[in-house]
Amino acid sequence: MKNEVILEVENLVKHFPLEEGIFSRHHKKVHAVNGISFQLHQGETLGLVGESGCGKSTAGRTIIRLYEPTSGIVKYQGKNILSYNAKEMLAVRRDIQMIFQDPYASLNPRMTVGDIIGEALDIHHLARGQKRTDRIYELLETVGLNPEHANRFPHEFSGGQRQRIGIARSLSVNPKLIICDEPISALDVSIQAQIVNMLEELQEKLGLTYLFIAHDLSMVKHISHRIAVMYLGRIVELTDSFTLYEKPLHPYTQALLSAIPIPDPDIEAARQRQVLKGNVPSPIDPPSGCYFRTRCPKAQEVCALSTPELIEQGNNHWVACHCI
Amino acid sequence: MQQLHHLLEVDNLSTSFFTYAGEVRAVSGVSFYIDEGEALGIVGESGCGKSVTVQSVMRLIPSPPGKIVSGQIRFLGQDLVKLPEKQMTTIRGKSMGMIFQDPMTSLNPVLTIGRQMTEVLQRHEGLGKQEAMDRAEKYLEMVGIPNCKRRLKQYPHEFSGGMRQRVMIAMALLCNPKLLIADEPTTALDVTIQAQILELMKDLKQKINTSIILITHDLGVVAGLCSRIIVMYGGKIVESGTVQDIYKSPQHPYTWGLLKSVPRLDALSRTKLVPIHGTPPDLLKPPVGCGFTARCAHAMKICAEQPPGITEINPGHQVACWLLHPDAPKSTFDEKGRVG
Amino acid sequence: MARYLFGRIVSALLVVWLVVTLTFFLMHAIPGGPFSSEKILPPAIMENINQRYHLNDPLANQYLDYLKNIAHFNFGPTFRYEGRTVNDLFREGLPKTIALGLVATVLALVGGTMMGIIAALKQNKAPDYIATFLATIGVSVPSFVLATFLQYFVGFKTHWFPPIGWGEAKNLVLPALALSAYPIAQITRLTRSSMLDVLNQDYIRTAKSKGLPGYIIVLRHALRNALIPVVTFMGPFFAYILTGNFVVEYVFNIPGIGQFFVTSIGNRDYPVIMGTTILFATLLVTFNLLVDIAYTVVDPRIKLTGRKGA
Amino acid sequence: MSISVESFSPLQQGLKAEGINRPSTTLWQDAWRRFRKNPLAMGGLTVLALIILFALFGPFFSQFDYKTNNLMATNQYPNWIHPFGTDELGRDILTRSMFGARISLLIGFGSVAINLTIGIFYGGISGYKGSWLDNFMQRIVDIIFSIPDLLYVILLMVTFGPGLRNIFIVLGLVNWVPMARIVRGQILTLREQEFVLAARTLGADTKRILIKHLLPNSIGQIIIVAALQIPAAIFMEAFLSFIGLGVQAPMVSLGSMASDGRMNIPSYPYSLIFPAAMIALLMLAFNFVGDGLRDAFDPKMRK
Repeated sequence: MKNEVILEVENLVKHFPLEEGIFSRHHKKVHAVNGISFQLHQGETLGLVGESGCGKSTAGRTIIRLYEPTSGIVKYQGKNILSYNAKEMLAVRRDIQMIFQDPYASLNPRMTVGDIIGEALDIHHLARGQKRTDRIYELLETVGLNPEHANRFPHEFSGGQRQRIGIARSLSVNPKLIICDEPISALDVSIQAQIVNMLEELQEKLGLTYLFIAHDLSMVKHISHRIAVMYLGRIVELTDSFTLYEKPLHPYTQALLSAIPIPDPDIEAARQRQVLKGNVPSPIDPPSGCYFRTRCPKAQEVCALSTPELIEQGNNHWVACHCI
Repeated sequence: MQQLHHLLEVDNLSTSFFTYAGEVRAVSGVSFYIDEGEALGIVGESGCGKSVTVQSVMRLIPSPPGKIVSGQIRFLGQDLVKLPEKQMTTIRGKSMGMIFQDPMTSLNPVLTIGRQMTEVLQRHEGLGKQEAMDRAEKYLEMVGIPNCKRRLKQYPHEFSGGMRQRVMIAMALLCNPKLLIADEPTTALDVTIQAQILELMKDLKQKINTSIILITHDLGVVAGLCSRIIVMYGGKIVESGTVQDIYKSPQHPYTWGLLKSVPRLDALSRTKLVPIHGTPPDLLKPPVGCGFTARCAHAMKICAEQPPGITEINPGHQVACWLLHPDAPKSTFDEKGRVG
Repeated sequence: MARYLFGRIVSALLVVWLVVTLTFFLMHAIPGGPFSSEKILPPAIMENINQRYHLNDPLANQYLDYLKNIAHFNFGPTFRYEGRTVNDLFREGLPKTIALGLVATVLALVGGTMMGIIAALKQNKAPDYIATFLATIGVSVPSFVLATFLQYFVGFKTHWFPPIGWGEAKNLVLPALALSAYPIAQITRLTRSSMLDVLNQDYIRTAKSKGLPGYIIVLRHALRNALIPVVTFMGPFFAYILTGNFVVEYVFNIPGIGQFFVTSIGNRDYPVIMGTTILFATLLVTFNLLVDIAYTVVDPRIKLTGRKGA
Repeated sequence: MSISVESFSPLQQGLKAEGINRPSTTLWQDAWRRFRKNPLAMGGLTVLALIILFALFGPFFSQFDYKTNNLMATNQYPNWIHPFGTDELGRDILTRSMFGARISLLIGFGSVAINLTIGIFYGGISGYKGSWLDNFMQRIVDIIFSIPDLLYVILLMVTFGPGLRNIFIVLGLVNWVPMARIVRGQILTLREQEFVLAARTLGADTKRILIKHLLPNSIGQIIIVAALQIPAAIFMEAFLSFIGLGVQAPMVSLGSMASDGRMNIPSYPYSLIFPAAMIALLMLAFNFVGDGLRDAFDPKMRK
């Protein structure tokens, strides 16, 4: 498990300015990602989990430079890719790929499946003519689709099939790291397992590293080796997935775990649920100090005064909380 | 076990949508009941007919293109299928309340919360404006909304998703209905907010004697709240029984699939999920036999030829599957593969 | 709110200023000047005219003078209406134009929304087909053709209403019909599709699930939401009523601003053309501002920040 | 009903649930299929095709021309030689309608071709580049948009003078604004779509994203707007003819015919009725086709 570090994120910040009229002076901004740091090891799956609006998708998109970060460093294989120009970035894009959430929006409806998968082959001049066709067929087979369907259009496929086309597209450049941005949350329960199993098999076969972004903690726990829990743009707890379930330290993690229903009537009947009050504060005006303090059952005075750092509490268990 | 008079009894209900492509048999031959004070869960994937079933009960099927083709819906001694629309309006909102999936779009954006709540009371109980406001305030307080007096004057966009769903619940309960139907009430919400709403519903179930039908795709959501579960697939009921029946000794391969394809938070080791292959059937051309045949790992020849009859395993536990035929090979739910 | 209003007023003034500038320079870019289309005048007279209308001053001076005058609502003398200023024409024509416009507005708003609502509620039934048919005719016939037909077939042939002139209430009937036909058609189409859209919304289903009778659902829950897009259409609608006046007043010989304008185009009476353009642009910009404010009344989600609420 | 034991043997099934049984269709074919099912739209298309044929080839079959006066045969009612009758100068109204339709259609298609070019360019840059440039470009569009186009058209026509060429230029100069708005709106929504993000993560450059992803997906909307702008341009020309700023005699458009015929109506209504009917028919046809296209391309209809 202690493989080399493939990706290192240091203090990544992404704020979006709010569009304002020409006559207003003060510029508000959405604090989407507020200084997150983590490392990703070769061959592992790191789960990035949190509720909607916690900045997990923004984090993923900023890492791959779909958004330009406000500040911070993203080191891929030891080099800061945020300082790369377009040409240098092009090379990185062959190593880092992404799978998207919405199987309906993530495929260009005007392109055939073959062209969608083959687009990267054209961009990076990887294959032409017959070799290109062969490669597309091979990729389609890899994700369990019939190569005969290469000439069809995305709208002819079901949600799960489209998601597999998206996976084939990301595999076309032989990436080392794939950022999975909620790849299963738009799918029906019975289809989710198909995709998750496929991702697991591909990881084994191709030695892929995943950054797995999702809101469904039980699925994240299933697929990830380590999990980072995000709240309002910050990582509040980061540890391996079993420790996270067995010994959660941050009050938010505890509440999140307790909120997830378990399909077993006996367990559900016996459970004492810890229900959080209220809602996530607006990322436009986040509270001072610890962002979670407005809903935290253990909040103290200090929580409003200073922001807790992510500190290691023994054996790779990192927590950002004043109350530990 | 069966009382003579259930609160609601649905008998052989079929609802279809007549589109330009043909008849979509969204629900075909569904029968179930719910007793007073009981909570019933209906579980299934999108397109399985669970929402259409309860919308048929409320007679809210958009028509055209939808139509209740056959069956009976007996509620408080009346067959709702035959009831004229005018009489139906005296039942909706008074004896039956409903909450919907998306709290963001289910409230009228241009009317205040107070207005939307009081109109129910003015309509069904003939209350005056002030009385109605007082009652609305009481119910908002009951569902855990602070500052109710001020909140009544606000518009839906001033509420968060969770708060709107609470408003919907309060609104559905205003006239103390006999039956509350909740159609995926937590699907659009975050987990921590989902927990708030589920706790609220549990709490309300104990406080008031309303029967609840809870519809969801998540077997976890119904486990803690409902006493009986119905599993639907392809417009039909494939299995029904008590929570113990469904979770501890499920009999239908689809129920097995639902339980095994979802990882459990309390799983101790990383085990492979067992996916259900393929996709749900096209209800425009429903399969001749069992709708699950094409995706079933245990499918037999007969499954593709004839629809299975209903087998009652023990009182109340009913399954529609050929595997329970005496001549069929024995297959059972493998508990080991799931929880290590 | 105050800041938003201030911003809107500033940008409205900016638009008016731009229209004034554009109008001025376009009119002065015409080769040969305002009197060129006429028969050649003796140079002395030409000079006299130029002197009188300050056409010999440097362009910049003329522009500044014009701006100054506009700021004082002084649109200058006319070329072809002997001894009358543009202001005189406005004073005479504006009341008639406004009266006709108001009647047409009421007709279009009431008629259009009613027809739209009925068509939506009776979708794919006879009333829907009739309303849709009328609406389609309304957008297919040029207004001057429609006005002429009304004038000839209804006015001259049946004598139900006077085909020409101004003065009595019944003089208004045919012009108002001709003027409102197109907006009625547009509003009918808009209301119909918006109403159909609203009737499919989740909150209408909620209202049904509360056991409300059909008419309350339509009147209280659907109507207000359905009219929001109609309010958005008010800007183009008002623009149409203003410019539609050109045709209708001319055909029915109503001495309103529209008729003066069309006549002036034929006569190349530039001060009238410029003045009318500026007047109409100003009216329109003001009206659009009012519509934006009215919007907040209809839709509580919009708090005049220019953005929709979350 | 007896069931044999044989029936309970396992069913041999491959992964046939993964198959697609429907024939392959592109989105264009899909849209065309929907369009074809719409009787009004197909009717409109047929009428449109007939009018275009009528305008293009009709004059070859006519023994009259559109500008030669024949004072021996003025104001004739429709008859075998002159099916639409003749006007006050004895010119055959049918032949004049053919030429008029030619010019009207030319104005419709020509001015839309101009504003399409400007609109796509302007809207595309504004939408894709974003930030301050977009802000600036949108201000300009907003200002132009806040004043009715008719006023601009009149002002510009007064400045440039009447005539076919100027009508082209002026309509093109004014009508690109709505087109630019539509294109920009499309680009803005599409730019954030996941398939564009995916292309960017694959390393696609701006040119590729615009040509392969953004424009092909906006083309439906662009066609719809264009289909509705053509009749608007024809309408506008008719109005210009009415106020004396349209095409100049002896050239003839449907609008100028109607406008001339208007003067004549008490004595001889046919010189108005026929060109007016032609305009109305064109409008109806274009509007039905436009509405049909909207329904055919509307993503909401697609399941």
